[in-house]
Amino acid sequence: MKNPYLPIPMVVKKACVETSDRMLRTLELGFENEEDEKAFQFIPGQFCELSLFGKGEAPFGIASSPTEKGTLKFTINKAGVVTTALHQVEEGTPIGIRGPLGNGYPIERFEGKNILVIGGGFAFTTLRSLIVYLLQPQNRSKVKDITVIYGARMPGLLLYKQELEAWTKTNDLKLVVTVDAGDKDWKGKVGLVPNVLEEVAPASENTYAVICGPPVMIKFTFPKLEALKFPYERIYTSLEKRMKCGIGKCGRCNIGHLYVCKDGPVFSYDQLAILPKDY
Amino acid sequence: MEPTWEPKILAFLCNWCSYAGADLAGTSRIQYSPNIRVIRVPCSGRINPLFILKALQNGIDGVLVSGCHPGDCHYLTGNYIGRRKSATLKRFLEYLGVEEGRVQFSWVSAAEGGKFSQVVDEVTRDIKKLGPPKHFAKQMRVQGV
Amino acid sequence: MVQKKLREKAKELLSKKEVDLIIGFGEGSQPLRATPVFVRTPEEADRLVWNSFCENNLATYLHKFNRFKVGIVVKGCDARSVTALALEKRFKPEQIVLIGIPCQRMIDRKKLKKAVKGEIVKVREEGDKIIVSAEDGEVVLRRDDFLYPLCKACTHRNPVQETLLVGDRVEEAALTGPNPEAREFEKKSPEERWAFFEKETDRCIRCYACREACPMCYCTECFVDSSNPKWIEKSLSPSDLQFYHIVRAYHQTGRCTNCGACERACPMDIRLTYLTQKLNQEVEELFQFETGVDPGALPPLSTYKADDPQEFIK
Amino acid sequence: MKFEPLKLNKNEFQSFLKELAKDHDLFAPVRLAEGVSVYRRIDSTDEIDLDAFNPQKPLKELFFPQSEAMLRFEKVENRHRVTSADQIKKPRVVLGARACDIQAVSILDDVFLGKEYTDVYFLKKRQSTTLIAFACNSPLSTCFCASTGGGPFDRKGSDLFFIDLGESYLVEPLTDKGKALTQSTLFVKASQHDIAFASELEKKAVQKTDASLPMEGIEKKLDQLMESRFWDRVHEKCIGCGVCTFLCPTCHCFDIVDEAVNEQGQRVRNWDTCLSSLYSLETSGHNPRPSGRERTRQRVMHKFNYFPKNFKKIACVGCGRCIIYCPVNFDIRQVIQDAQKGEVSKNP
Repeated sequence: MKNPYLPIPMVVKKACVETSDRMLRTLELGFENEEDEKAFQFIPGQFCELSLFGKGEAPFGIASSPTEKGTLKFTINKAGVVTTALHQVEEGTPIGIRGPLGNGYPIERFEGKNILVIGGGFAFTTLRSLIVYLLQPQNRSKVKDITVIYGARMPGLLLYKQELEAWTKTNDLKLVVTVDAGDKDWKGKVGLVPNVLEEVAPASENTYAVICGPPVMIKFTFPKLEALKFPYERIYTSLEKRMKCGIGKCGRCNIGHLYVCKDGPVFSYDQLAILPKDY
Repeated sequence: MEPTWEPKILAFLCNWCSYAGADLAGTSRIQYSPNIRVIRVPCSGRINPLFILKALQNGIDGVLVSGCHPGDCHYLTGNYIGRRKSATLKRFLEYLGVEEGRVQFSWVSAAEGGKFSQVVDEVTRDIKKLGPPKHFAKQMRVQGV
Repeated sequence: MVQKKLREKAKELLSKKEVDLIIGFGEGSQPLRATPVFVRTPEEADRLVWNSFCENNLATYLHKFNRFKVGIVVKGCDARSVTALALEKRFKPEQIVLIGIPCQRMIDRKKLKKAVKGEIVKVREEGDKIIVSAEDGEVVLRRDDFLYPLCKACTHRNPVQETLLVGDRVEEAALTGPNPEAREFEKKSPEERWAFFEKETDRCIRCYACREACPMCYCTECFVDSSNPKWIEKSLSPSDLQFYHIVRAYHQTGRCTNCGACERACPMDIRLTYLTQKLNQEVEELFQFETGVDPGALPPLSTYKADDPQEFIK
Repeated sequence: MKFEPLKLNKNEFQSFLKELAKDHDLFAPVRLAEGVSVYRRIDSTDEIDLDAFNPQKPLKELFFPQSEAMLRFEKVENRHRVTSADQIKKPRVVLGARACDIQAVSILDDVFLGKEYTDVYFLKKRQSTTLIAFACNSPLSTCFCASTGGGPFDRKGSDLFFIDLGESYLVEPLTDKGKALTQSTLFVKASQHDIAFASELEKKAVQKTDASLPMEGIEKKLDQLMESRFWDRVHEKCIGCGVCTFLCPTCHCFDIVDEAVNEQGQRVRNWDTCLSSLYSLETSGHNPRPSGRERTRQRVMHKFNYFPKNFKKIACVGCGRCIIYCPVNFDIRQVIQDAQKGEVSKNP
């Protein structure tokens, strides 16, 4: 019998600081055992519990795409005991992971549809996974237009800068990057995500919207999506709550009768509309 | 207890007097027992009882808290406040059954290198007499039923 | 009758809008129990009851309602807790209207349960008698035999500060000496004392009812809940249980009013008040201080005297 | 009935236990102090305290201990050696549990033995355990198992069912596992008289148990109350301790923590309680359940709304522990009644 609490052994292959405030760090983890790697099948939007033995576990969305073989990427915001410790690990450090956990984005529904991705701040991690996944030639042909709106408070806080750069040069997607406040080197857009969305005004017809970001961004972006006539069932978001077990047993992350860890973290707005506002 | 057992004693020394006293003892080449490990704190009034308990739980054999003499506190009243905490905590621990002498207190000024070494030797002698603590120190173990 | 006067007083306060709500005791859902109630209208005032099972220290609710003008039903010990909290600036004294009741001493429901066969289905008080109905019919018991030990030793049954007094003052004559359990405990050897402490704390389930029931336990983050620094682990290891109970009790130094709420709240019947009794005894001996008696006196651990005892310091 | 009822004389009871103890670890209520007992592994049979009504800590503790080591780890040559601590050495027999506690364990089965993920720690203990239930001859006034789909003589989930007849026990084997424990010659065939007497006791006990709590439709009713002002009053007297949830035989929330020195130590799970603010507090400082209002609502909703939505049954067995041990006499029965009416009663 498989023990769902037993982590898979991984090792830190690469670590890099993402943002100018040094609060976000991306770890690239490699599998220790080949059979674990084979068994680890995931879809964008799923998450893992990262284990630093002696410090504890914490959940993180998988930032790499299933199409990127060999390693898993996690971008970690320094906040509590475990994340602070994860900011200090070096290349070669052993780490445990449990997962993939949760449901992930409904990629099978995206077939033949336009995709609108809206991200804010460091919640961009699983959205990156989704975008990279969709851009893979085989997958790209399955969906129509891809529009990405990504915002951060300052240019220095944008994640995955090199990739953003590359994405601006491809015709495979339309990327709009915006910051709340620019600096002297910033040549891009300045403005809040909800306003930028209004400006870009993607067609809602035949389109799925995936939105992920801080609560305040979601709060103001959602009405704009409504105004653009996106039906609830075609808006998806990924939620966060305090989690421990990640497999729907320990309580705690429930919203009504659903567990964010097991039944989420990805929910459609028509699902959320009938659930209690317990998040 | 092994015959060669040497106690580990944790000393919280206030920055302005006792730590300087310890320094003086060192620079004056006054010998004292090597069983203490020093943690420098800003003031003996800074001592949170949690520090003492955590030390004992982690397997320290004895604790010494030392500060400025009454009236000499760098912060004017810190050691007076600390004195009240020490008095109540010491009595309370002994009431619970912790041996007298396991947790000790002293006033050592910056000029009292000699007194510092004397205090440390006394405390070490007391703790040696008591032996390792029989209670409270934590063994790492959790078992289900 | 106290209960009738209490309701009248409550109605008056509420109808004159002198308070937003009154925290008092209502009828419990079982025999031997009273339960906290929160009365907001004069009509609701008839829910208030007064009997020998009004054992909770309602001052613990003042933290929840610190933005309101609150009337609170207090016994002598509870009233002292309110004073102590005001001294720690948890609220402004003018926010609180004390409805003081000279206490007839509370009955130890757990002891009473153990004294009769079967479940107690009904209980009534008549003077110095308690009449309980259980499996073998009615049993008449002496009230004094079933008082909480701390109630027997109480010397502040009348609220010491000014309150709206309901009922007549009682004579402050304790039935036993002060801190009876602490004095008993002190007689044991250190080994016996630790063994007792260990045995009691060993069955702790870390529900923290003792902490939550105590009006003085209001830290925003209790040391047991802190993850950085992590003072203690969260499992049931004996050492961590002892750690919790030492610090919980010690943090009451000079702040405990011997109300006994911690021990009464414990579902595992862990003896707790012998710890706080000792601390009360210490501050009395060392600093001549009694919690909540003098509204002007600073808590003993936040002040000092130049000539405080120090013979224990090398 | 699959098996014939048997009889065990009370003065043979000790011998029966000694026989069991040969190949089993025995668990039973053990007294810790006057009036306080818990289920514990017993080394000698005279530790058992069958007089204790329901031990304070419920039966769940034997399958889902309050503190349980899950993994042990140590660092060896820059790699972690991790071992799962789920091994059970010997088959177990639990005796002395009441119907309510046993029903509660089957509720936990739904959680821990779910389709997607199986909790191996719970499963292994569950598989290696035979449950000997004791009929509840004298339910208390706080008991309402008859309102929650059980009863004092409910046999669901037990392997062997003991009914105290005074001088002897009527023993009903209910499963093969239970039957296997009654092979010894200590057991004799029960007489018609014994069986009749037992059913007399059953009738009396059932009559005594409160079946009047209006559970019908509670799930739907609470759906309507989710955002109601109702909760503003319900939670008021709750002081936010964990008594009701820890002592609840069906509550199963837990926390996972590492206890270690220098990367050597163990991963432990501890019971947790939804009534604590820490339970849902996020590292950012955001707390989706910021006050007692939301936390009390979570407790009630989980038992009577969320759980029924997920598993088609309420997560309450009517044992009454939360009522008996609550420091402030918070009474879940009152909440149910009030919820059905949609308002908090003026006279609790």
